[in-house]
Formats: sequence, structure tokens, C-alpha cells
Amino acid sequence: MSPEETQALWLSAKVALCATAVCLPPAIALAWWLERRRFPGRFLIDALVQLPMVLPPVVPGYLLLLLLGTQGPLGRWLEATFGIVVAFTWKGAVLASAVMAFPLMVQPIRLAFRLIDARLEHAAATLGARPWRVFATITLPLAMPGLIAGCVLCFSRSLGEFGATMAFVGNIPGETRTLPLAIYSLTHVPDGEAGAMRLALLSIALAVAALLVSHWLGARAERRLGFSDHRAAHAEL
Amino acid sequence: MSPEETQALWLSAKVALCATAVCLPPAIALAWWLERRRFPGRFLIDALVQLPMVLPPVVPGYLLLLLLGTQGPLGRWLEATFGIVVAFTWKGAVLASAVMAFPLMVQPIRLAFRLIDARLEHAAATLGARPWRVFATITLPLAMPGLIAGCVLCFSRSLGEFGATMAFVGNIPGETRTLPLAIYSLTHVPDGEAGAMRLALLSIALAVAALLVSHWLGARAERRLGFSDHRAAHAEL
Amino acid sequence: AAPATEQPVRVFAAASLTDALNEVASQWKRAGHPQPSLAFGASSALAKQVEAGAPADLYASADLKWMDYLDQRGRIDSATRANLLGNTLVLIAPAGKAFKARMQPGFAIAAAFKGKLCTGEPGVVPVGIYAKQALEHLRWWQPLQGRIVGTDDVRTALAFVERGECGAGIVYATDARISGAVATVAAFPAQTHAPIVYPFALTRDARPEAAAFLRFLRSPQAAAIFRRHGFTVPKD
Amino acid sequence: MLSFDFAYARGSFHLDARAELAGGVTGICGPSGSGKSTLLLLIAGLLKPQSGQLRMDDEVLVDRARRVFVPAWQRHFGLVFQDGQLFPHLSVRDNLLYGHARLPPERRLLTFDTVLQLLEIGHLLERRPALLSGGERQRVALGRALLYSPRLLLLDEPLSSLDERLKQQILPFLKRVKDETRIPMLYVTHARAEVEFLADRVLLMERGRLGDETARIPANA
Amino acid sequence: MLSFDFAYARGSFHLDARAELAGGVTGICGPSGSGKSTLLLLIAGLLKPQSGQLRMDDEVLVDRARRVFVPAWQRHFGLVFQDGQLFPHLSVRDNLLYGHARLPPERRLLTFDTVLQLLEIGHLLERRPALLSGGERQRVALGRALLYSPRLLLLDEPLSSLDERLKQQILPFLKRVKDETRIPMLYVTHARAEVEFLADRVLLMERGRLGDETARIPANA
Ligand SMILES: Nc1ncnc2c1ncn2[C@@H]1O[C@H](COP(=O)(O)OP(=O)(O)OP(=O)(O)O)[C@@H](O)[C@H]1O
Ligand SMILES: Nc1ncnc2c1ncn2[C@@H]1O[C@H](COP(=O)(O)OP(=O)(O)OP(=O)(O)O)[C@@H](O)[C@H]1O
Ligand code: MOO
Ligand SMILES: [Mg+2]
Ligand SMILES: [Mg+2]
Repeated sequence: MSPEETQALWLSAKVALCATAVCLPPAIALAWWLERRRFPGRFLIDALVQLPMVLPPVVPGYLLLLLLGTQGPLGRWLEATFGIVVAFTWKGAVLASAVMAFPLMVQPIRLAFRLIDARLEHAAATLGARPWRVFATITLPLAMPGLIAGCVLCFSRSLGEFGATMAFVGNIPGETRTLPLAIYSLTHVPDGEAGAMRLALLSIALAVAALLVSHWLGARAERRLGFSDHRAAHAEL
Repeated sequence: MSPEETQALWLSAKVALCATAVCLPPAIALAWWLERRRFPGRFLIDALVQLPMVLPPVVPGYLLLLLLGTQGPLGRWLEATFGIVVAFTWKGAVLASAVMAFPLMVQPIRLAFRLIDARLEHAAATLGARPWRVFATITLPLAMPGLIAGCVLCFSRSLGEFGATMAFVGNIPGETRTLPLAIYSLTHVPDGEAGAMRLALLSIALAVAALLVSHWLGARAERRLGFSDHRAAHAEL
Repeated sequence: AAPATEQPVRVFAAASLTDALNEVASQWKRAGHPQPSLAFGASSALAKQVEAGAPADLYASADLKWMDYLDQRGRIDSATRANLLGNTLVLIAPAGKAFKARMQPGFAIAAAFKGKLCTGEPGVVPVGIYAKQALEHLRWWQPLQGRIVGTDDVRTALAFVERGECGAGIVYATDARISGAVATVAAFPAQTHAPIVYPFALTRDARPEAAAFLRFLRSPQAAAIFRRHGFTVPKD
Repeated sequence: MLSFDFAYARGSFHLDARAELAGGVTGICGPSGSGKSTLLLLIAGLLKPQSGQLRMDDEVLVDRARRVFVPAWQRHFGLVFQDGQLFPHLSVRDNLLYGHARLPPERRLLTFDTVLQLLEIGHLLERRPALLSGGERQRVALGRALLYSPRLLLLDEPLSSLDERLKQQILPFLKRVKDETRIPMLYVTHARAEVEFLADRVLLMERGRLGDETARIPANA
Repeated sequence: MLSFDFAYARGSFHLDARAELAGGVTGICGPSGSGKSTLLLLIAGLLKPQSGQLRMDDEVLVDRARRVFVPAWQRHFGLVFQDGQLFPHLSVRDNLLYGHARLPPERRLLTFDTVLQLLEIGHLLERRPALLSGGERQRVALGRALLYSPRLLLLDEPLSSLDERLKQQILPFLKRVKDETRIPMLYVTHARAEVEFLADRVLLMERGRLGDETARIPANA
């Protein structure tokens, strides 16, 4: 592998991992809020979350640029207050991926929250568990398969994210040139196909590695949650 | 709205709807297979499904072109056998969207299948229901929230699909120029922003309409599945 | 404070310049300078990024519009602006399926090839703007109605022709040269469309090192590279 | 009638059961955790014994040595689960009719109305299972299995959550079912009284072993 | 001690209950579907009455008129559900300790070992609930509530799936709990014998109405 390829590989891994990590807490909070609370404007929030998906990725990318560029209102504020610059840095790539992948993470988590038997949460309350403890010890562990599915979707989507990243932070070698952007660059040079293919294979390898981790986590969770027990307790048929 | 805008709007709606419809049956079958059967190579299939997501959309788009273009092996076969041409037609746009959105549909359906209590399926078997009847009357209805979540993700992703469509069927007004392609075109024009904004709003309106339908279906399913009953049966706390 | 070691020049350039600029950059590096950082993309996206304060010293556009856009907004150093390169518009066909064409009005282009004609989206993407002008000038636009497939950049159009999906295509000479799978049918005469030029300029916040690199881009050494990639290098 | 001789192990629990049962009602008693529910699941076809056979009349349903395993849905046995297992997405009516509706009319041994009336669940028909009380749920589960008119009925503590009055009403009904339809039953219960009233014989289950018949009770006890 | 007077409606079912209870064990009997479980849920704080109050000693837990509603987790009442409601993802041990572990030691009225021993569930500690038999599950649910050392224990047919031997072992244990810890209990059951052994008084529930005390049973019956 050439140094550029290695660089793009690690950058992609870093960006996708960070995007997943950045998305997870707000996705959990939002999924819970949308699923468990009835409030006016709930539908609006729901639609808003979905938004980045339904637009071509350049659009969210440009909006990020307007908002978080060095000249953008939020970008200036971030820099002034925390000294954080996201524009044209890998942090911006993380942000672009996170925004695009966020809806993909929220949906499975919501689904898991919905399918949990609320009576178990109530049973915990009768044992003195205050709401946050119920959430941490009952709701969240029972929703684990949903969390894992959400993370898989989010990570995969981040790995493949191209349009928003390109529009927001550009294609800067070593800083924002993730695998998809590097692949794009290769389509513009003669005989770039072989190189693009190599990078595509690297993307796939990365995704497979992530999938393996998720499978392992999933199997662990299944064991912990006793799904497999259920299956075992009744028949291999 | 200009005629071009109306055209792009309807085309997008048609393409996203068809992509969702095309994805649903194989997604259900595959989700069931991956979730309920242990077989060698299962992991490979799992990875393969995820594939289009982890690559920049042009790559799957280009592969579709190689395979299903008028010169591609499958494309030729389709044309010779069924007289179907997908290259440079809206059917190709449907295909591109479907391929990109497929993994998004499979995951929530799998999740729902996993979270169903297998003992209910076994109870149905003791009442003489053969496997397909168990699936149709127990598994599938109980997985309805997952099906809906999968459809929402698939439809939204299709609405926003840009890269694969562009690479596979190009940007032909009235045939393959969906809203995202129309929007992207406008970003190439210095004063295209206003037009892009109008089209983006149309996309959003379409997505919101779809979301409304899914909410309505979801509420119906919840009522039918008695999730709300559970909630009602124990406390508004 | 005294300037530290020389910083790498940051270039935002149109994607069609990828190959040529990469080569110029390695020459520059070989001359003892730090490897320039080259970010490629669509001219439009790059322009908006420069407008938003992108870390770019040098902007190279594939058409005049987007350079004007930045010029009007005061984001570039107008004094350094120059049309460094030119390109030629060519009609291509899949390799082995080349056809004959006389590049003049009255030629029955519609019957000359089978299938679609691919190019950048007509009137929108730079190559499509030139293509539309040329087709209209040759009065080929009407006969080809309904057979034109637009794409978002030249490379997609090229790929369609390479794969034989389109019977013909209109791309830049530089692109046609990249691919072994297409044959150039003919070049469009220069008068059929507006001149294809690549304006370069330093950005308003460019680092001092960038001026030297821009000078290098105008050197005979660089010009030779550009020519080898099919660009024309107009004499100032 | 029913005869079996099989072994099944799960974790540290080992079940080893052998019996040949004539028709009528066979009571199964035994301490909690002794394997009664497991035995019923094995007979129903929801668990696969590791070895052994199961036969109903002349039909071999399980023979591990010869790789025979007739799946649950082909056995036409009815099972009333200890915890009901009602279909949450179906109304009480649809739960009750799930097996019944697909039967050819001539195989239906009980009518819908009889069952509704005797189990006192007629007023619940449009309700979802989640909105039922514990006893109501148990009655619907019993009704669902009865309406399936099985050729063998497996009952796992079917009356445990019912009050005396209902028990006193349903037990004679089950006896009528037994006498009129001649459906043989395996009846798991902890209540001596139920066994004494209904069963022709009682088997004792202890630590996974099915004891010999401990008592032969006259049919009209 | 516990006093309430509230109304609650769900669909066509109306519950209207009023009582003032002294300490000790109060048995609650009544036909299936009469509202016994609903009453326990209301007292536990898992359902909100539409009107009325609930008071424990001097503490107002519910007063709809004054918009008081102390949530379940602050009431420190223990509830044994009719269907167990064990946490499927936790081992038996973690289920048992769920409420217990968070109690300050001086508020623990029973030790882990006592409960294990008397309910005979010591060998199940590492097991998941899905792998338990019906009776084992019921015992774990009972143990979990007992270990929480609640100031009021609500029991919904806690022994319905147990065999005679276990019942005869657990009933005296509950009596000891009652006498030694003085935890007051509401005990829903269909078994006359249990009520007679354990309860100081019995209330009759019928169609959503809590009857007056029907019997006062001497503590040592
Ligand atoms: N994976 C396992 N490892 C060890 N023991 C298990 C496992 N799964 C189930 N068991 C045990 O199998 C035994 C039989 O359970 P079963 O449900 O058949 O009992 P039962 O006789 O129906 O009891 P009950 O009257 O309480 O319902 C129980 O002791 C249970 O703990
Ligand atoms: N939405 C509803 N509409 C009408 N009735 C309802 C609704 N939800 C519950 N019920 C009824 O409320 C009644 C009280 O139920 P509850 O569970 O309290 O009974 P129970 O006394 O505990 O009975 P069991 O002894 O069978 O457990 C039942 O008759 C039940 O059918
Ligand atoms: O902006 Mo380009 O040079 O048509 O890809
Ligand atoms: Mg049992
Ligand atoms: Mg009850």
C-alpha cells in the first residue's frame, strides 16, 4: 500500500469511528425522547432528523459550510469559544459523516425502544429504581441489539460518505481525503481504475472488520439478553 | 413551480416509491434468512448486503453500469429475454436507489425479527400452522414496526440518492433527473442557489408526506399489535 | 517573527486538472519545495469553499464563471488572476466504434452514430456549456434532441462512452487522452464555442510561498507538462 | 395410544421419560422444576429429544435413531402453555379461532359458542390479550387449544389462576370434553383435587424422571 | 396504615375502591377479572387513578384533587407481579439483588441467604430467567420483592404455580416475615387455604368494587 492509501484508510477509519461515537449519545437521547414522550412538535423533530437523508448530500454539505465554515456564524463562535476549527479539517469530515448518518442510527434505536416490554421498566420502578436507573439498567441493555444495528448502519454510511464531505471540507490530502474522496480523485487520472479498485477493497475490508466487531458484540448481547436462551428454551425445530 | 420542477418532483416520488416496493420483498426474505437460519457463509452474505453503503455511491453506480448497461451481460440478457432496458431509463434510477437503500431496509427488519418472542411462533405451530402460515400471521405482523422503519429509511435514502443514479443512468430530464440530480445541477450555476433551495423544499415536502403516511401506518400497527395496550395497561406514570 | 520553514502551498483546483497538476507538483517538490497540498473537486464546490474561507492559497477553475464569482466577492487577488491553460472540445466514440464526422453545419450527425451522446449536463456543467454552444453552432442540437445524456462531470460522461453505453460523447481533449477505451472522432473547431480557459488566481489570504508556485506554473517546465496532458498553453 | 421413551438434556437438567398411556386423562404431578413443562414441550414437538422415540397410536412421531421428527404443526396436538402465549396482535376472537378456523368442519369437536360460554369469555372477544386479567388470559389459552380439536391435549396448569367458582365450572366441562370427544389429555397440575376429579391415572415427575403410575383412579371419582 | 379511596376506569371496566387497612396481612379474593391486579397496580403507583387519594400512614401518595402523585420508585412498595416480570437480561442473582443492593444495609430486613434458602432458588443464581420453570420464576419474583424490604408488600397470586410442598414451606416463611419484619401485605389469591393461614382479614373484590371486610381471622388461625 502506498503511503497515500494508508493515510486514506486510517483517516476513513478514524472519521467513521468518531462519527459513530459522536452520533451515539444524541441518537439514544433523541430516540428515547421521540419514542417515549408525546409532545407537540414531535412530528417536526422526527422530520428534521430525517432531513439530511432526503436531500442530495451536497446540500447538507453546503449548509454545514455556510454555518460552520470559518466565516459561518457557528464556526466563528466555536473558534472563539473553544478554539475548535472544524472547517476543512478531519473534524469537519466527522461532522459531515455524522450529520448524514445520524438518521440511520436513530431509527433502529427507536425501534428497539418501542419493542421493549414497558412492564419490565415498571417492574424496575417498583424496586425503587429512579427513571435514570431504569433507563440505564433495563431500557438500554434491552435495546442493545438496536444500538448495535444503529452503530453498524452509522459506521457503514460514514465509510461511504462522499457528497457532504466533499462539499463541506473538500478533498484535502491527509486531512479530509477519506477513502471515498481518494477514489473520486483516482477517477480523474489515467489508469485510475486499478487504484480505485484497491481503495474500494480497503473500504470493504474496513467495513467487514467493523461488521465482525458488531457480530461479536451482537452475539455477546444476545447471550446477555437471553434471546438465544429463548430460542434454546423452545426448540431448534 | 416550473414544468421541470414538477417533472423532477413526480419522478422522484415515483422512483423512491418503486425502489421501496422493489426492496421490500427481498429485504424481508433476506432478513428472515439471516436472522433465523444459521448457515455457513451467513457472515459473507451479511457483509455483501452492507456493501453498497460503505462505498462512495459512484462505485456501486459504476458497477451497475458494467453489469446492467446495454453492453453489460445482465443488461443484454434482460433486454433479450424480457425486453426490459434499464440503462438511461427511470427504471435504472429505481435500481440504483434500490441497491443503495437496500441495506437500510434489511437492518430494521432483521432487528424486528430478532426481538420477536420465538415462543409465539411455536405456539402457532402447536395450533397446526405450517411454517409459512406462522410467518405470515405471526412473525410478519409482529415485525410490522420494523417493516415500517425499514420502509421509511429506504424511501428517504432513495429520495436523496444522487451518486449511484448519476453514475448509472446519468442526468436525463424527464427520465432520470430526480430532485437530487436537478439540485446538483443547480449547484454548478453561480446563481442557482434559489432554484436549488426550491427543489430542496420540494424534496423535504415529499419526505414529510412519506413520514406522515408512515406515522399513520405505524400508529395503526401499534394499535393492532397492542404496544399501546401494554403502555395503557401499565401507567402513564 | 522570521518566517519559519517554507509551508506547503495549498491548491484548490478543478478535478479535470488532477493528473497534470499532480505532475507539476512533484516537479516542484523535486526542486526542493514542500509537496503542495492539492484538493480537487468541481469548480463550483471549490469556489464556494474558498468563499467560505477554505485554507487555499491558489484557486484553479475550469471556467470563468466561478473565478468571476470569487472575484466579485473579493476572495481572490485580482492582480494575480490569469488564464493559464486552455483546452479543446472533442467528439469521441467508444474505441473500435469510431465514426466519421465532418464538423460543420449540415452534417447528418444523427445518423452518424447509434445510441446516446454523453456530455456534461448541457448549459450547466462547464463541459456541457461548451458542448451545447458547439452543437447549436453546428445546428446539431435539434437533430440530437432526446439522445443527449447529461452528467455531473466530464468523467462520468467519459465512463459512459468507455463502456459503450453511449455511441458518442463530447469531452475535453485532455479527458479523451486519459482513456484508452475511447477514440477521438474530431475536435470541435475553436469558433464553435467560447474559448475553454482555466483561470488561476491567488486567494486573498494566500501565503507568500504561493506566488512562487504560481510563477512555477507559468514556467516553460510546467507548460511542457500541461501540453503533454493535452492542455493548450496560451501565450500571454 | 401415546407412548414414548426418550431422553433430553439442557444444561445440568436431564429428562428421561418412558410411558405408554391409554386414552383418557393422565395427570402429571411433581415438584416445581421437575420437568413437567419440558415433557409437554417434547411431546408437542417444540423440543427435540436427544434420543428415543415418540409414537401416537401407530404413527411414529419421533425416532431419533431413524431421523424421524414430525414437526409440531403436523402433529395436531393442542398445548395450553403455562404462561398462555396468546398472540398479542390478534383479538381474543382471532386467538381462539387461530387453529379452529382452518379445520375442516367435520373435524371440529367443539363449537365456538360452547367454549365461549363455558369459559365465560364471550364478552372479551374484541379485546387484545394485553388488556386481559391473568385468569381471563388463561381461559382464552385453554379455549384456543380446545377449539383446535386436537387428537391429544397437553395442559400445563391450565386453571392455576382461576377462582374456585370458575374451576368448579371448567373442570366438569373438561370432563365432558373427555367423555364426549374422547380427546386424550396430559394434565399437569399441582392441585390434587383437579387430578382426582379428572384423571384416570397420575404420573409423578421427579428430577426429570417420570415415575411409574402411582395411582389408578376410577373414572368417576 | 394504608388507606385509599379512588376510582379508575379502563374501557368498560370501572374500579372503585375504598379501604383503611391496619397492618398485618390483608387477603384479597374475588373472581377472575374483578380487578384485583388492577388494584395492586394502582397502589404500587403503576396506574394513576382518575380521582381520589391514597395514603400510607401520614404520607399522601396520591391526591388527584391536589395533583399529588408520588411515582412508583419513591413509594418503596414491593410488588410481586402475577406473571413474574423478571428482567430477562439479568441473571437470577442480579434480578434478586436489583432492589436489595441499593438499600442502605440498615434498611434490609432479610438477608440474601435466608431468602435463597427458603425459596429453594440457591442453585439457580447464575441462570437467566428464560431458562427457569414456571414455579422457579415465581419464586424468584417473590424473592426479588422480599429482598427489596418494602414498607408494603403487594402480592399477586405469588404461589399459584407451586407444588404443595413448596407452598407449605413458603407460607410459614411469609408468616414469619409478617411477624418479624412487620411488613404489611396485600395478598391476592384464589386459594382459601392461603388466606386462612396468613391473613388477618379478607376483602372481597367483585366487578371492580372492593367489598367491606368479610371476615376477621385471628392472627394465629
Ligand atoms: N439451560 C438449563 N440448564 C440447566 N437447567 C435448565 C436449563 N433450562 C431449564 N432448566 C431446568 O429444567 C427444569 C425443568 O423445567 P420445567 O419447566 O420442565 O419444570 P416444571 O416441572 O414445569 O416446573 P414448574 O412446576 O415450576 O413449572 C427446571 O429445573 C429448569 O430450571
Ligand atoms: N381496555 C379495557 N377495556 C375494558 N376492560 C378492561 C380493559 N383493560 C382491562 N380490562 C378489564 O379489567 C378487569 C380487571 O383486570 P384485573 O387484571 O385487575 O383482574 P383480576 O382481578 O386481577 O383477575 P385475575 O384473577 O383473572 O387475575 C378485567 O376484567 C379486564 O378484562
Ligand atoms: O468542473 Mo469540471 O473540470 O467540468 O469537473
Ligand atoms: Mg412448568
Ligand atoms: Mg390478576
